[in-house]
Amino acid sequence: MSRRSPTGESRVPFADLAEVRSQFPCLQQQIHGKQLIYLDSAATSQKPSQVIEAVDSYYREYCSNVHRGVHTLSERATSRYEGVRPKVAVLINAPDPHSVIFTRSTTEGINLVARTIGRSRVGEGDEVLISAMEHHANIVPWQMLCEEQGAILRVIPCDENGDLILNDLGSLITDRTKVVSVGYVSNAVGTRHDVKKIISAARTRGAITLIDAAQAISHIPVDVEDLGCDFLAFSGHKMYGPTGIGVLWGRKELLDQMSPWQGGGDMIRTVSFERTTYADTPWKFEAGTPNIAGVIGLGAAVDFLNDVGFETIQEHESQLVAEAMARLDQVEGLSIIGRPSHRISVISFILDGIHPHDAGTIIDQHSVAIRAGHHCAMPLMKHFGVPATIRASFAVYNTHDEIEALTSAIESVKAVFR
Amino acid sequence: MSRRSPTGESRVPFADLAEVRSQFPCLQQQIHGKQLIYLDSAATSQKPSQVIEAVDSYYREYCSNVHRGVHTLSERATSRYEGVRPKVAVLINAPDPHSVIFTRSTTEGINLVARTIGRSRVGEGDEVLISAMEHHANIVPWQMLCEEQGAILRVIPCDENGDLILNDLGSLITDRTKVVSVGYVSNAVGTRHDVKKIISAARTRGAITLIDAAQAISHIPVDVEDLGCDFLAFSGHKMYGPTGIGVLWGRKELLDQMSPWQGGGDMIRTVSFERTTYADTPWKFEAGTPNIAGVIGLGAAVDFLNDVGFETIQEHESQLVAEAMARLDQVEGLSIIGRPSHRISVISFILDGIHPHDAGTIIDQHSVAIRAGHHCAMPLMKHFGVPATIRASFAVYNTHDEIEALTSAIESVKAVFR
Amino acid sequence: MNDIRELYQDMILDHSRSPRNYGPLDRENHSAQGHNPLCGDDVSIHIYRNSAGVIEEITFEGSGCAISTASASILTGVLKGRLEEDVRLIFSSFRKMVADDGEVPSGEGLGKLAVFSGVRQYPARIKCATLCWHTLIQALDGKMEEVSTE
Amino acid sequence: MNDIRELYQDMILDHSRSPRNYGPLDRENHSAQGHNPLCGDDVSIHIYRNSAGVIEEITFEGSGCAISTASASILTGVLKGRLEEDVRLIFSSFRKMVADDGEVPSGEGLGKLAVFSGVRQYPARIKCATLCWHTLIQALDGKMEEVSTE
Ligand SMILES: Cc1ncc(COP(=O)(O)O)c(C=O)c1O
Ligand SMILES: Cc1ncc(COP(=O)(O)O)c(C=O)c1O
Repeated sequence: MSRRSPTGESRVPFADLAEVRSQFPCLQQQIHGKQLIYLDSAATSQKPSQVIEAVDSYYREYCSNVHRGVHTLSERATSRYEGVRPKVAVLINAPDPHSVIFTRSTTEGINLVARTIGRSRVGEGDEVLISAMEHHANIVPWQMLCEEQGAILRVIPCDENGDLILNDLGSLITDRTKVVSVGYVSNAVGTRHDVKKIISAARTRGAITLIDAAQAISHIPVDVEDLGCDFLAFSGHKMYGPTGIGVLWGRKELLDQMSPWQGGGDMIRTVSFERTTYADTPWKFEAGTPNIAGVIGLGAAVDFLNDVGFETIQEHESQLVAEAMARLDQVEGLSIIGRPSHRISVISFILDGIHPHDAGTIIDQHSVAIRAGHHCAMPLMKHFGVPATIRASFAVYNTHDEIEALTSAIESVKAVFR
Repeated sequence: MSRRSPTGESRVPFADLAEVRSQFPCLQQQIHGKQLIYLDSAATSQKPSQVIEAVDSYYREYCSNVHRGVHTLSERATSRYEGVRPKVAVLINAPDPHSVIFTRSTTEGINLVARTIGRSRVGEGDEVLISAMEHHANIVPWQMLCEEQGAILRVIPCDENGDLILNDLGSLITDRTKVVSVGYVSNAVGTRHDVKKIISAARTRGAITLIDAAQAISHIPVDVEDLGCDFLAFSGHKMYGPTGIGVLWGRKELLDQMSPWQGGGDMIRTVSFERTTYADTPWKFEAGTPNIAGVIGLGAAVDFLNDVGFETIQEHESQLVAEAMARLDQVEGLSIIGRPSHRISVISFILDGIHPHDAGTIIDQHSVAIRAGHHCAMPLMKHFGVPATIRASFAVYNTHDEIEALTSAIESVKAVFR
Repeated sequence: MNDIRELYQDMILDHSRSPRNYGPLDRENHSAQGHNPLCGDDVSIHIYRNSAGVIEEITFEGSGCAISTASASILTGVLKGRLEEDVRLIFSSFRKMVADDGEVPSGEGLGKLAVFSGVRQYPARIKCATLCWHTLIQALDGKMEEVSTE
Repeated sequence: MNDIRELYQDMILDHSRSPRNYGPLDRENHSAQGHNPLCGDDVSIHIYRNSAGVIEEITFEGSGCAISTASASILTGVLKGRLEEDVRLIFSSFRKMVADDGEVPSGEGLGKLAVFSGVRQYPARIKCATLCWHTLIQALDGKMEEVSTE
């Protein structure tokens, strides 16, 4: 296991997987009389005690509003809140903690970019490029923008394996392309995309680039300097953190130039009815009382990731995925949807003649939590010619035994429909 | 004490104030070696155990994403999440739970209205009316809208007591007035405004009306049917609930007509690259994974309000305010800022020759948490000719002894500056 | 653990595999489309209602899970030849039977439809069983909007 | 409880009541404005720096709390006649003294400015003491933007 955080501090090592698991209270329960097997971490991950306790202790010990108080509780809350920015900056290797903006979620981060710099850069006839494999969060905001501005939404196609087809980027990214926004890892079929290649093609044409890292951030080291992107968005709840909190990172120079989005308290410098001036980055993008408990919990989630270490996470998860693929491939009547060249943590499949929704209900009866649906990726479902899939997704707390439980639950599904 | 919730259920009575206080863990602490005295509830209220535990138990017991899952945890989370809408609807006497939209905060709710129906209704030369006593959250979004649309921001003036001057509404609200957005209770000086009068004047001219109820919701019964407004916004964190969660209520017919604001998962019906259709109200306004823990905690906060009862709250708080006013009025060199005809929970004052910021630091040394600043109401500070004030604000857990502590802390401030 | 066969009874499996009354209806004078955005289920209901208010013919089309397909298939069989007002009463009993709040009704008077009584144990699946019903009511009411079961 | 008089020392109270070097400067060749949005403090620094890099004259204007007013008043007194490079060194020592991280420096070499050593106990007030310094540096650097201490 990795014993070093990105800051180089050495950490108390985890004894083993059992100890990691023991830190997740929600995993210690029975569903329908059997031990819960949680294979839905791509929807939201479970939270370790240190995250739950960080939230709890804000409310119990120093509950106060931030930024505007001279009293002790407010100072404590403010310093813990602001202390999370540098932690997040280190996590994604961002040079400036002030380039870290707290949002509600990945979704809000993408909307923020679309509605600020997106609106100012994308004009009539211009183009926004996404991919065929995006989550709705990275489709709808751009569709809305394009409709409003009279711009054109273009799409990087994908092949039958669920890999993006990148050899034609030159014709997809032109001088009319103002924004290129793509996911790092597909939540529907697990593909890890070659986003560096896309980013560099976009940069040569001067397009701004956004990476939706919602499905990457808890699985692989994410490095904005190395990627070379302009923006990166992710959600706390998918990285062992609280709900209602996300991060938008942006290049400081761009953020400084951008107009604010929402107006209100904390994002202003001075207000008069005649003229209002705005605060500096990042505060000008954080209007109103933020999700203080959420930010503090997010800081604890970053600590958790560092404590376990990405080496451990990657090694463990890739073993799980490899074994799950091997086992599922042996199940008769089961077809894996998508066979990408690099897969992260997610496996989608269907069962012959059985609707995923029915399978989901029966699998749940075996205390295995999977997801059945379109995974907010309807265009991709259409591409694969399925209305929905069954999706199993893995996190650092999953075990090899749980894969067994999944396959035997799948056998019971088949038994019902035999 | 009131023993009835708005639903008519009878509740277990609280023995007394001491019992109410005992439910707030954060109040049970010492600051600088003395019992904390928290008089900053207008910034954010403390949270009772039932709220903290509701958040906690979501993370520990049924942590899962909502809406999209067939598995047991997801069903539990979804039903608790959706179960908060009817609770909120009852709290504000809204006829339809589906008219309750979950936002991050009051600020986000106002921005949502400005950016959706605001943008579609307010055109060049049209007018938006606010008041001279608004929080920045109810100024800046409208300024931004007016600037974008070439519209004019008009302002209901206030007098030297901090009461709005409402006898000239006829000339302020004309056929050009498309939106009237005012606060219910001033966070800076405590005025409870006659919003019904403003709303009815606005309605006769066909303007849409928004009430910023951030400072009203935890102090007085708020009744949207009786008020007759079109929208009402408030924040969970000021009503004993979690941070990062707020409510925007809107008339269902209006919400149904409005376009969505943010795009993403959960707010769509179908997505294709050619055409996307949106979900029904309220989901079309809740893009992405929401603050699930926050919503669940908000539900517990509504229960807390009902358990204590608004009768008790109003009686206790108005006694506190009356006593505090009497005591503060006796302090030499202290001037109360604003003497409104109806005051709710907030008292602002200044000390002769002493900057509020200095006073705040010294008062904090006496373990009394008050706020010193412009309270996000810079135009109002200008109106009163002060850069800032000292603000004490009260909640149901405050005691009469705490008023004593405040006045003696003020005396020490004066001693330092003698 | 509930017995999953109470949900997936043989009749349901049978109708889901071989849906009855499936296809367009030439004579239709009422129709509507329904959609469940959570699972992607789609259903169209086609009706010929005569001037006496009797549903002379009824068919459906669409794709969905076993519960939703069987529900549409069995519904069309049960309602053919019934008066519109009876249809509304039957829906109201059906809804009570599958909804998970309130008392458990016996399912009496629902005939074949009682086979869906297991659904109430599975709150996430109630919408699968009721989508076709909501669509049907929409068709009878003649509103042209799409139904959605959020 | 800290002793509040360590923060509000007599010299600070005195300068806050009777600020020195207050007002505009006719000869100014460098100036800047600073603002602290959290408490509304405003300060302008006016400087006449000669060609040898000596700060021959320095005044301030503005309004703020006792700490920020005294800080500007004492700063102007201490820096008058100093070389620009010394000023930057002094600021760096001053900042170390008032910031609440790292070791507690002695305040040596800071002369009168050592009176602000109590500020480090009050994190929310550090910006009050440093606003005029940031503004000063801005003035010397000749950037025309407004300084803000968020
Ligand atoms: C009257 C009023 N409106 C709006 C707000 C903004 O609330 P929030 O910061 O929770 O969005 C506040 C909070 O300070 C307030 O007092
Ligand atoms: C790839 C991807 N992008 C965006 C999102 C949206 O995240 P959130 O719902 O937290 O905004 C998700 C979550 O489902 C996702 O998997």
